[in-house]
Amino acid sequence: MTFKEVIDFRYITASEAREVMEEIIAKRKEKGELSFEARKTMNYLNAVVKIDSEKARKIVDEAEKLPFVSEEIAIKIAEILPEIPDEVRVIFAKERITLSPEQIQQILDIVQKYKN
Amino acid sequence: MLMYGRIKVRDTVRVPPDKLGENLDEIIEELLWENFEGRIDKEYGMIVCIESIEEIGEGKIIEGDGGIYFDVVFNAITFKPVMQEVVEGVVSEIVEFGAFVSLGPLDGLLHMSQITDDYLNYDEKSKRLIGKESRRTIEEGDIVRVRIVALSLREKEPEKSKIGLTMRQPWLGAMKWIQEDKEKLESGG
Amino acid sequence: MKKVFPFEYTRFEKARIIGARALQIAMGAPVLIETNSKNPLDIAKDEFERGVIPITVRRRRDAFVWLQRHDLF
Amino acid sequence: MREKYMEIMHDYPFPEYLKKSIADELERIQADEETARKVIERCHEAYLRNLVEPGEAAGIVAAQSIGEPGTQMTMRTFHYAGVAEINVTLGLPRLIEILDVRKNPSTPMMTIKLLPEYAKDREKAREIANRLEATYITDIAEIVTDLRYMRVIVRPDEKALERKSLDREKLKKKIEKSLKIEVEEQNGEFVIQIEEPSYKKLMDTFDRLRRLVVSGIKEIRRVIIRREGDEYVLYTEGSNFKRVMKEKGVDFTRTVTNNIYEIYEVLGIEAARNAVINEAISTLEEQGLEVDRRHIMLVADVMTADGELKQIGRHGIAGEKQSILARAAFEMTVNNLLDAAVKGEFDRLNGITENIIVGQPIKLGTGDVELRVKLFTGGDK
Repeated sequence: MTFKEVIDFRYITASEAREVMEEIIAKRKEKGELSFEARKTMNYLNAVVKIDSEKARKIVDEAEKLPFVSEEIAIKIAEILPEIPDEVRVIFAKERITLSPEQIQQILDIVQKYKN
Repeated sequence: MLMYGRIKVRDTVRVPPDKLGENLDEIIEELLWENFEGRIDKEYGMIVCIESIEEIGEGKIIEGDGGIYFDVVFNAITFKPVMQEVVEGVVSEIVEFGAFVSLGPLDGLLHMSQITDDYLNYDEKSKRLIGKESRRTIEEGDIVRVRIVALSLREKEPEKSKIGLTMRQPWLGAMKWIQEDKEKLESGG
Repeated sequence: MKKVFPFEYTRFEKARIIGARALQIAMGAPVLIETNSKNPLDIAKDEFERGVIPITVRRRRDAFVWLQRHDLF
Repeated sequence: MREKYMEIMHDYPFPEYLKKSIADELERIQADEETARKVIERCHEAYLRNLVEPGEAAGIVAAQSIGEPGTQMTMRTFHYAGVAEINVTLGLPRLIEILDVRKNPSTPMMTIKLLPEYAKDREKAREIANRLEATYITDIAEIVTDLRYMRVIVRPDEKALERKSLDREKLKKKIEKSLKIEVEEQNGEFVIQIEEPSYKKLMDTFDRLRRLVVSGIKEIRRVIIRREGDEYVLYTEGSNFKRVMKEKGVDFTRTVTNNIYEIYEVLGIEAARNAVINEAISTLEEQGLEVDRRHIMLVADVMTADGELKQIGRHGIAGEKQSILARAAFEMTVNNLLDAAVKGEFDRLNGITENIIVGQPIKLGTGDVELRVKLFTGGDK
């Protein structure tokens, strides 16, 4: 274990990560240089993130309410932003359960609601 | 299951005596950056960067060492790839045997055989991979949707960590290909 | 004199404080008093007499500490 | 005026004997309340300055303060300051006996004071002495085995009988009771007839007779009467605290023994603790060695801390240590380590010896100090 004690740990969406990273980098600009990993991650996030963090958080909260969606899957949905049923299936490929068309549609509707 | 996380941790930091003159908070922050950023933990993944310091405890001094040990509670952003996870990455480098894809702090390798069913050849000059029949191309900077198929996070030497990727699955691949397929689907449908 | 025993620093506490401070000075910590002595120990002693050393002691409890019986010997 | 002094000193942290001596002193100089307060306050300051600081290696200091004089002790064991005739083990062997809590020390001895009505009169003291002193058959009579008639003949000596104030009847009853055989009296001699003609039985009886205690307490081998001040005091070679205390005429409040284990059995742990202290102190002082009481008190406390009188060595205190390393370092290294290995013992490294062995700082003196840094911001001088 690299830490003495972990007090709290939560998964976050890439959008939220980007926002937090931006704050950190802003604060750190005068204080000192940024680590290589941090810079690389910032470039990546800027390239990959499609929506801002509130929308992402809304998608996650709403998706999470669905019984068959765990917090982690909800976050994945908020990042991949599936538009067609197959994309949803790709996300759930690893999970044990297979979704019914209606369930998939529910997810697509949530994404549609906040996407644009 | 996911890539990014936020962690709140308590650990100790040793402030060397020669740094005692400067402002304590600043020194401790710098030490945190040095000690923790880039490190990998088996359970929580890699620490990308320190977000903020919540608490600095009393400084302790132990026998035989002039340094002062502070208990510090701080927040940090973490990155943790997970097997079979679907993620979107940025092609950072095209090479003869495939492509390197940035997933954030670390890069994954997309081997030639894992890109498309089509036969690919490597265009040295323009640093591109071109599909023989499909004429589809991949170049540096493209965004791709991949699945993690191999993972070895090494706590001791973070740089030696390896991530294996694949795109040869339905609806994985470069975003631009996926877009084309979706349009075909709509028009065809 | 403080009413609770022990009052000022015990000689062990003094030794540790001055010792730790001297080690710090030897390892490059900034000196807190005007002096032209070059010997870390003397500087530390001087700092202690002037009461500027930022190191104090944390006692388990001010009163006498009753150890567990098997810690006795 | 004394109550006033005691009242002032009520909430001062002085031990009782200190309060008494201060009060005496104040009384002697007839101090009024105001000066008394000042004196007491000054005593308080002196008292606090002399308290042992936390972290002091009191145990080690005590051990050395007792050990070192031990090397200076000569082995003179022949005479006891009080009574010339009784020789008592002194010096190092005695000190070791005390700390090893030997159930039967080499020279047990008692100092018996008598009740007022007996203490003044030599004759009464004599009488008690006889009642205490163990007298064997051989002391007062001659025993002969007669092989021809398979008999044992006991010829009491009149003068001895009278000296021990014993009468023939009591002697006869005593022999019968202990041998459970009929005894006839023939012209002043006792005859014990053995029925079956076995020499072994004859010799057996002879031996038992010889060991038979006719009067007095078995352990009390010899009693010496001495006049001290205005009263007679009995000194005994050998000790049986329980029975002697019950004897008529003995003032049990002032009777002592040097057998500490007996004191523990009869008077309990606190008495035993004081016995250890007094015996150790006197042993040292006899050799002209002066050791501060507190060192001995610490050792006595450790020996009696949990209600039992435990010896210092490996069957007692040293053996009870939590730490296996410390026990192994003390004695029987290999056995200790083997046992620990078999049992899979853990060593929490709480004590001193083990931390020295593993080379870690020890929780004593400067090792017991926890330093903290007061946060100072920026490099302001």
